[in-house]
Amino acid sequence: MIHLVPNLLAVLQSSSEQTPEGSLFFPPKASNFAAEADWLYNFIFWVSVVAFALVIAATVYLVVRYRKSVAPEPQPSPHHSTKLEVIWSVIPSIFLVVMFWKGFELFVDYRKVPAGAYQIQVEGVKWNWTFRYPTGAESNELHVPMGEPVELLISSKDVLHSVFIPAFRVKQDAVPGRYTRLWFEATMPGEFPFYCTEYCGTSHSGMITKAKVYETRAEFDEWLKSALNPYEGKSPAEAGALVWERKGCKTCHTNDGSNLVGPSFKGIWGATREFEDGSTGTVDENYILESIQMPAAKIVKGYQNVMVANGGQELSDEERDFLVAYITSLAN
Amino acid sequence: MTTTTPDVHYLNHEKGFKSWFWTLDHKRLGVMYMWSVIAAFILGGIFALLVRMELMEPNGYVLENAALYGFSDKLSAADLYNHFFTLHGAIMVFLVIIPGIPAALGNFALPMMLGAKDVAYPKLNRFSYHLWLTGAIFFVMALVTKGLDTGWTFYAPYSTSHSDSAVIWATMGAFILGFSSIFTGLNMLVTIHKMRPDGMTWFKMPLFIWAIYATAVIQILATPVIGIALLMLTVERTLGVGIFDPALGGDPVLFEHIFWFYSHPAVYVMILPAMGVVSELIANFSRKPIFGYRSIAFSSVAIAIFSFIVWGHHMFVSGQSDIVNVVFSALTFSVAVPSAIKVFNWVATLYKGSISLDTPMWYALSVIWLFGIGGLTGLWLGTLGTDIHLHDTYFVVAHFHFVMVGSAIFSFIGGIFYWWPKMFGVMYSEGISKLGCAIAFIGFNMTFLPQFVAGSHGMPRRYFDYDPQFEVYNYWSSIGAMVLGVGLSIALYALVRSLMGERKPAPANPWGAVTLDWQCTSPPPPHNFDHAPPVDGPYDHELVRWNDELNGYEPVDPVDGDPNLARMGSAKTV
Amino acid sequence: MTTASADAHGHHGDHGHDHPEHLAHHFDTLEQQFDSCKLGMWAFLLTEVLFFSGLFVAYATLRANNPEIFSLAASFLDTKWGAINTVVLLVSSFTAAMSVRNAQLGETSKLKRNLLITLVCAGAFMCIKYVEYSHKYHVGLLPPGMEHSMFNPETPYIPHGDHTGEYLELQAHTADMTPAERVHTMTTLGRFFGVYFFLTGLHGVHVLIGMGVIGWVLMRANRGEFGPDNFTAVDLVALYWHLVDLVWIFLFPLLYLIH
Amino acid sequence: MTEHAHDSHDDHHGLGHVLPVKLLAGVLGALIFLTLLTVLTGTTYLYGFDLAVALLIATTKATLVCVIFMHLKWDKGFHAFAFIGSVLFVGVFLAYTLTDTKQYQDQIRDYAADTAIDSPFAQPLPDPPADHHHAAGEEHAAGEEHAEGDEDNH
Repeated sequence: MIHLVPNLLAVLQSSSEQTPEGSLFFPPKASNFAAEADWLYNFIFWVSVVAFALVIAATVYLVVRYRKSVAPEPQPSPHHSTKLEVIWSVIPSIFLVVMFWKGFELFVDYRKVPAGAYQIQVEGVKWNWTFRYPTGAESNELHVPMGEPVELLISSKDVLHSVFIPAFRVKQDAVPGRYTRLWFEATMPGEFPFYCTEYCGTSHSGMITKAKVYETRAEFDEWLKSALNPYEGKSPAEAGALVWERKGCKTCHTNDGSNLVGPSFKGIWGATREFEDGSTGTVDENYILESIQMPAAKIVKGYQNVMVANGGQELSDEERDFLVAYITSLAN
Repeated sequence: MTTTTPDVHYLNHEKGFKSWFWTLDHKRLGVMYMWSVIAAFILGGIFALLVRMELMEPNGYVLENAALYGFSDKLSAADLYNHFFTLHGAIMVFLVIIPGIPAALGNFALPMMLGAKDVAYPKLNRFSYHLWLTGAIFFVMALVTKGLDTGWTFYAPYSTSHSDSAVIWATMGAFILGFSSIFTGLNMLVTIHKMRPDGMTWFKMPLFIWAIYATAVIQILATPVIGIALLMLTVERTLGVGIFDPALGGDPVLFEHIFWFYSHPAVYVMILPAMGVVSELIANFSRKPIFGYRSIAFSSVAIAIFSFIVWGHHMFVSGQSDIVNVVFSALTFSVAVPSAIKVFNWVATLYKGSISLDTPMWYALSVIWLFGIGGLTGLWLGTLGTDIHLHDTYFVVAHFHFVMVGSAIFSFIGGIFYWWPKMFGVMYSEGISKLGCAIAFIGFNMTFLPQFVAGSHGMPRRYFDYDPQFEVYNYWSSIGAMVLGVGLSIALYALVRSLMGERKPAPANPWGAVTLDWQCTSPPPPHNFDHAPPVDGPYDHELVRWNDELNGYEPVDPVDGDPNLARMGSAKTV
Repeated sequence: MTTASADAHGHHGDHGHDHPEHLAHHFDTLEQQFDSCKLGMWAFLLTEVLFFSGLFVAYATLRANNPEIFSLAASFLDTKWGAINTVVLLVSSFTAAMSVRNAQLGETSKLKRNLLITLVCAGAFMCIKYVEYSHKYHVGLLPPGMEHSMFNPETPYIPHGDHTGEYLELQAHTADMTPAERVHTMTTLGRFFGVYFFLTGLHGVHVLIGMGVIGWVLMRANRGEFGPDNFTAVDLVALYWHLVDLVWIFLFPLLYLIH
Repeated sequence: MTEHAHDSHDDHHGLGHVLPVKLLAGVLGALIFLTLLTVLTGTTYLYGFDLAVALLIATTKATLVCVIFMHLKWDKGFHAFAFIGSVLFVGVFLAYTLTDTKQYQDQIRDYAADTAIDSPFAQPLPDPPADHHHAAGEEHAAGEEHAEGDEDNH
């Protein structure tokens, strides 16, 4: 509320094009599609504004002009006019054809993946994204080089999700049981929000990540190399923190004591838990491993079992151990 | 023209709960539908306000507190939010907007507009209403058992295999409501076909009847498909037939096809009757025949037919194939033309009219504005290139609220104000009613205009928490929602107040309208007419004139000296 | 209709006094009432057509994309029972049409006999369906989500004892396939049986509902309610029953006779 | 009552048309014949036209039922128009959905091929247990990872 006025000013100020904040209507134009999509948006916008203004102006004028407050009597006037009706059917139709055609052309661009595009596999799972690169590297944020066509091969492990990067003006549903794809060429370095736009349950709005664009291929390659073995040179607890962050644990289990969909990891090590069936148990290594592999086995009182077995992800034995180490490190 | 209420009318000729619950009278059923729909609207509205309050700030705390204070010990605040927006959508769609105009106002006014004693199947009509009640009970059961968190669209496989909520209560509720809607449509269709009075040919029907006819066609042909879609979903969830769930070899996109084959035409079940109401209001409050009668009538039917071949525009990014996307986009634009024609005709009707700005006309004029925005913003969503960015964002949310609420609900309320004197034989306070309309109009625009901008900036729909960059839009939107709530409450107050205390009796024809529904007493006698009065044209306003002494309208040529019954059309033909 | 209702005014004078016995108060003539009922019934039949269409779409998409697996699936259905059931339904449709004639001519005893035959045929149809269903249950040819289904992707059911025929056939058929082909075959077959049970089951529910209303009409016929002026109920029930027959006319070749 | 009494002895006047028994019986005969024919054509190989032939016969049968049994020939034209209209709508529904699903089957098959290994059907189907009273549970679990005892079979 307090930030309202500055926020509003910021939006208005940034109405000039091509700033990282975006314009009045749009986020920044960060991909090859943005300029054309925004142009088409503005075209429809101005056509609509003119049409709308005409209709409203006519309505207001006629209402004011022909208003009768008492004893209204009808006046002779035409019931129809074929000429007029043809005119106001044909002229909008012409604009509609133009809109369809421009939209169709842009759509063809959206779907025509250039040969040799850099392919990244995207997998959605409640409520986390995983990106797999041709080198075998994996990440939870999308990393792409600028100025190169990138193709996303999208799939889902459970329910419908949708890849949406507003700054790139791209969107495609992730459908379980099949692949879908989209492509883009980033044109601006920086970090841009990456949303899930197909409703997918409890933490739908938490299924957010970033699309990080590197200005040069060299920077991107460097990141790729580091991503290949993310646990190298880290202590088990540090590596566990990375697992927690990357494998989607953090969507439901915080590390600060606040409880989301699942209990927080903070301070549970060694604690006694009360379960839904009335029994109790102590949080130890076996308990954690069991909870990862068979979440349904013991449900902490007050929670629902929404977790997929093995966290919905392929956690290696090593990663599970890291996670145990991380939870141990979060003991009080 | 008498302004005294008749001694015996449909409201008082029988008394007691049973006489209402088991009534066969279309007027009583219409009135009961109306109050039931209003009740459901209030429930859905409360959910809407809770959703908007939660969204006022990026990490809202309203529902967190609700969860904290034991409103629910099981669900997290995010779940609670998901339940609320789902129930808001499902209730508003299935319990409010779809039955709103066709079942409530259609039931009340349509047989009278035809000069008929009742609809073709009074028992089926009552059965429809009882089905509506049963469907409503199913929704309430969903609400009180495990809630519903699938979104009103019930997309598979979330609804079939993942959601832990009361999906089956809700799908079965919607299934039953579907049949309620089918039977209403069937009844209206047969009534219009078989029970028109002498002289009322197809092109002499009031446009409201044309609109209800087009709606009935959709209800009969499309609604069974949602029935089967929901039944398939229910069976998939219980027995696992493997049609939709990919884990069993099914195809979730197939569900979207079957779902939208109904649910797109359903949008026209909502908007076509609304357009019919607006056509009536504009013509009668301009005291003029509507401009371009035939093109409005034909455009209703054209919209009904086209509505069946455009459903794929809900699925442009769903994984639907490119070729089908292109075809659906092209066909979608074909619906835009008849919709635009209607708006132009309404505006042209005002020309050289004698416009009286009574409350119903305020609503009709609001609808021109709101439907203008709602219709035009559809263009971005029908255009392939721009829909990709805007799909499933707040842009879509704002767009369909402009159409479904701004146009359909505002028309519904306008229709209620229009027929209210006929329904209950009382006049409401014009001042309070207009105040309500104005506040609701302002509140509505405040709520949904900012959402367009939030959407084009990329705010996804159905989000519990959101990126702080969207705060400004959501803040104003939430304030607007409260203003809208206040406006609608004032409108309801104006109506309820007219029934309380000192009632101001309504004349038989307070608006000087010339459709047959205004040619009997207010409220109408139990069987409307002994015989259908002969009619000529629907908007022959010269048959009724203003009388200063009465301070009201009177028929130029009353039948048998009855000051309530104008000799419609027969003035010329007999 | 216009002239008819004008006549009616002339004949009947005041509303509610000279009305024919079977004419509801809100109609002017029997003809108007009968036409309204017929139109309403046809409108209802349209909703039935569209109601089934969702399942036909599910069937058609599955079949069009996997024709070879459908041939395999059809070989597990018994053409003999399917054909017998088709004939049974056709006969019942014939007797339903005959009942309308009987009612129109006021032949009450023949009407009762024909309605009874229709009812018996419907019962026979359901009995045959029961035989088919129970066989499929025992051999595990069920929708994939069911526990007792050999297509269940979590825990496939393996039939034993006397019920292994179909399973062994499938085992032999899929033995030389690649894993991907075999998975595809098995999941698609599962979905086929999902669609099969759904379509025939929904049709069966319609048969049961039909039996209910035919029984009700039979009771009314027994009371001698029908005659030349009042055969609407028989006519409408017959229309419904023909639609049930129509659906089966398509289901039989589509499910049992596919290559 | 009296004013309608004259209707019943004229087949083409009054509330409905009375069908002669011969016509109804003839239609039944034709329907049964077509059923036998479709069984015959259904069990022989017709060079890829099997479906077309089966649908043609079914449509003929359906037409007979509609036109004669359901009185459409003598009924109001509007009923036939509406019925045919609804079938056309089903046609539109089918045509779009079929076109669409056919286009994306490759994406489904690719994905299925990549993930086939997770399915119990990736392995050849195991032999049925010789004696179900004893070995059912063990044999049952052979082809799958989830080693859950399945004692539910009978």
